[in-house]
Amino acid sequence: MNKLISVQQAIDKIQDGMTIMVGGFLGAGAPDKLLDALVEKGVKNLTLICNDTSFPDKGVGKMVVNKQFKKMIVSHIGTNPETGRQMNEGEAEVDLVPQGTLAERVRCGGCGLGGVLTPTGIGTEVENEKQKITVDGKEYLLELPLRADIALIRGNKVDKKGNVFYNKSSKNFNPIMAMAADTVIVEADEVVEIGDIDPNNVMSSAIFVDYIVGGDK
Amino acid sequence: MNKLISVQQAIDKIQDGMTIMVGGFLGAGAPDKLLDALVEKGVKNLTLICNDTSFPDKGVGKMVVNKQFKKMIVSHIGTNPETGRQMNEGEAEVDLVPQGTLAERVRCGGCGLGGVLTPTGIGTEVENEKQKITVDGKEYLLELPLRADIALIRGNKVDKKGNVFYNKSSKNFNPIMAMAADTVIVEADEVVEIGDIDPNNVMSSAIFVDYIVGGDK
Amino acid sequence: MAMDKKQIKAVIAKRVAQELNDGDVVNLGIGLPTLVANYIPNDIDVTFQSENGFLGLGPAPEAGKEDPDLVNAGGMPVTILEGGSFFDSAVSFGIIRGGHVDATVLGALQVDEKGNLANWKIPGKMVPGMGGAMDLVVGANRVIIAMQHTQKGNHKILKECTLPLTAKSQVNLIITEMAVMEVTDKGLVLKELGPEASIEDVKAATGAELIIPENVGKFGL
Amino acid sequence: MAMDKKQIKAVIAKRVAQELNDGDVVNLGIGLPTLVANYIPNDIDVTFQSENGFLGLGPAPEAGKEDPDLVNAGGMPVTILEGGSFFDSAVSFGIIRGGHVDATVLGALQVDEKGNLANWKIPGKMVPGMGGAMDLVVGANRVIIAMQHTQKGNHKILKECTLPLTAKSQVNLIITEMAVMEVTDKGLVLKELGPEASIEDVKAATGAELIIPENVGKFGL
Repeated sequence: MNKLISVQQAIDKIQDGMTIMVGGFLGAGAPDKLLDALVEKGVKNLTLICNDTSFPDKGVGKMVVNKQFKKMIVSHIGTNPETGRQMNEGEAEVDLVPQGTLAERVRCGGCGLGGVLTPTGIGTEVENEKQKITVDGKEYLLELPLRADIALIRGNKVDKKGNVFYNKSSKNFNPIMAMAADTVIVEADEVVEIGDIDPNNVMSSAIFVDYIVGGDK
Repeated sequence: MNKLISVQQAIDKIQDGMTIMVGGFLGAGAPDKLLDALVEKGVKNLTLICNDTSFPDKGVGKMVVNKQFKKMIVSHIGTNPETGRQMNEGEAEVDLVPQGTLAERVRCGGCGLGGVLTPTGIGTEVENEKQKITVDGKEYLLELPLRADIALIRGNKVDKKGNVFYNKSSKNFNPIMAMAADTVIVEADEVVEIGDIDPNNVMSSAIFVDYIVGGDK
Repeated sequence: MAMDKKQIKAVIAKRVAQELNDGDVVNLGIGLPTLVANYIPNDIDVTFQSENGFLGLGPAPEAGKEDPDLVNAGGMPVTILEGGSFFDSAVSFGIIRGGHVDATVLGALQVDEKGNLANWKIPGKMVPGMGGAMDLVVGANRVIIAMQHTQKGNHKILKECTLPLTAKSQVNLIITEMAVMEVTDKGLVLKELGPEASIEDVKAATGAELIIPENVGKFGL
Repeated sequence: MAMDKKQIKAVIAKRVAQELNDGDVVNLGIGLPTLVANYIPNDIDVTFQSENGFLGLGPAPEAGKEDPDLVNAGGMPVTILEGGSFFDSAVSFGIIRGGHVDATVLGALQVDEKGNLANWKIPGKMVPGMGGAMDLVVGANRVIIAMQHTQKGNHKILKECTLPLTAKSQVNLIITEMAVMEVTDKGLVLKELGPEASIEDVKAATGAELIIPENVGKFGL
């Protein structure tokens, strides 16, 4: 099963109206080539699940500027003023989620869990419309799973089977998103042979990865 | 801060009536030296949280034979007939938990979550006395966190700061238990210098580990 | 000429193997299901998951090459194939519960026409515990029960399980030495007969109604 | 002689640093809190967590040695110290929520005498989002607010926050250029005065009642 495809083949899979998860934290660890190609393609009405909306000139940030998202589920938009503008003017919906809660919701989506109870957000407007559950006298919010049609992630070394090694702090949301989408496309800094990554050092198993793009290095 | 202690110093920390988590899966990845010393010490009325009760002649299995547990929270006891005997004759309490649920409950304990919703156990006696929550039309069980006074785990390479690398399938419950106890003692196959484990390959961060035992290799 | 125990196991394992597809991720239970790995056709790539924490489960190592850090979910020494990977128990069951396992093959004490499964407890007698079975049965996309059709002449395939359940309505397919049966909304459908079984044999050995289509296939030794 | 902006930030960061203990795991927010790292005494070992996924946050790299895969939670190039480790966002917030972080130092738009904090949203005006702040404030064992005492002359320390909360009753200590204040069940206790502040100054600059003990210490530049 050959998982290697071109950038073009990869973005052909992304259609108007889909929900996409994108790895990266303020752009670090984000699949920039795929995102640039999505800007080029101009696909619209997407729902984004990502840590943040990056910077106006970078990755998902460019897609925001290009008005490709109808909804963004993120923890932070402060580095991209265009997101705030679209939100305030009602052009796009922004669902702000505490970062740890966002991570758990994505993890639930990938791990077959129906939700988690977190103390984060209790007593704030984050609790609006959510079920509160008391355990051992302490209040928690029930936070629900997130899944996507497609996850776009970035790996440092990816073997031809799809096993991924993430370098340093580029890991962030990538490993949990790799489990939480119907189709997972990894942009590789480097594509290596099967066996080149020690099984102890594989950070996302090949079974999660449907397609591999890249390997210019 | 010197975390290196002797086996004796380590087991001195374990007192009658405590709750202990023990890493390992049918003994693989278990801290055998510490467990043998606990058999020797004869500490009693412990509550065990572990994947299984191992074999009668191995690790926690020996402790079962030695009647050191008043309660065992485990997923499997089939390889240690003594556990079943103690359960059937009312000598010890055995709380059987599905393995994936056990992992999530330990993870909740270590990650500050109040619980998770799992589909596992719905329609079985595992659901007895548990809260059922329906999400998107599907029923889940609310499973609650587990924590311990002390976690005894085993690492392959442990640096003097406490960073742990687990080898192959010896990982199992060790990394999640390392986060879920008030005191964490790791038995190291090998103690290495700080910096000898690449930060990308650290599987449990040093901040979780209070004490390190071992390093005979 | 009746099959001996070894032949029975082989015939079941071989038939189960035919259910697996290229690219599948599969978790095999301890015991009989383990044998399925021996019958995977060479032209398909199946990845076996070991719920104690890895993908790419390979055969037992040569004598003397056992690694205590590399065992299967039964605690026995095994190997890992090229392209495999290790992970902790939380990730392992995230894989299982999250629908990343295409099929699981498990044994049963009892299984019924509603797809209920009982394989973890005989109250007051034998309580090994559920281990990972409850998660596997709920999480795997396809649940295949591989077992001998009867236990010392007693029915194991029933109208309704009497033993404590492992999971409710999760079984998709039952494969024994006598038959392949599919669990459907309408009940158990007899799909194929084993090498030495007639429809009447299967009916007699089954404690549930069987839906018998016009054409029932046959599988061999 | 009033302190300039740089001096104000330095005096706050320096005083916050004194709150940290040997062995502490600390998460510093973006902006002023980041400066705290510059004032840790040499004889104590403090590990800084970066919520984007590592422990052992070190100083910025030399020019030309930046690594795009190694940035802090503000997206700026940083280094990792020997003995550090990387992990994903789920583990990172497991660390934070799970009580493995001894202290977090954050800025505030408003903080009140009940320990409520508001630092993520000015409705209709500026909504950067909470990022990791809500988890940090709930999860860290000790929450220290480090900020200028007032904002363009307006009170930031209030009887009750008027902006949307980041968390309820989680703040333990407030450190400004004018004062160190502890949040207690009875209200805000003035513990120390800044280098150029009198009790009257602090009272005037604070929108909440202050409990003033007989002995109020002093901290320096």
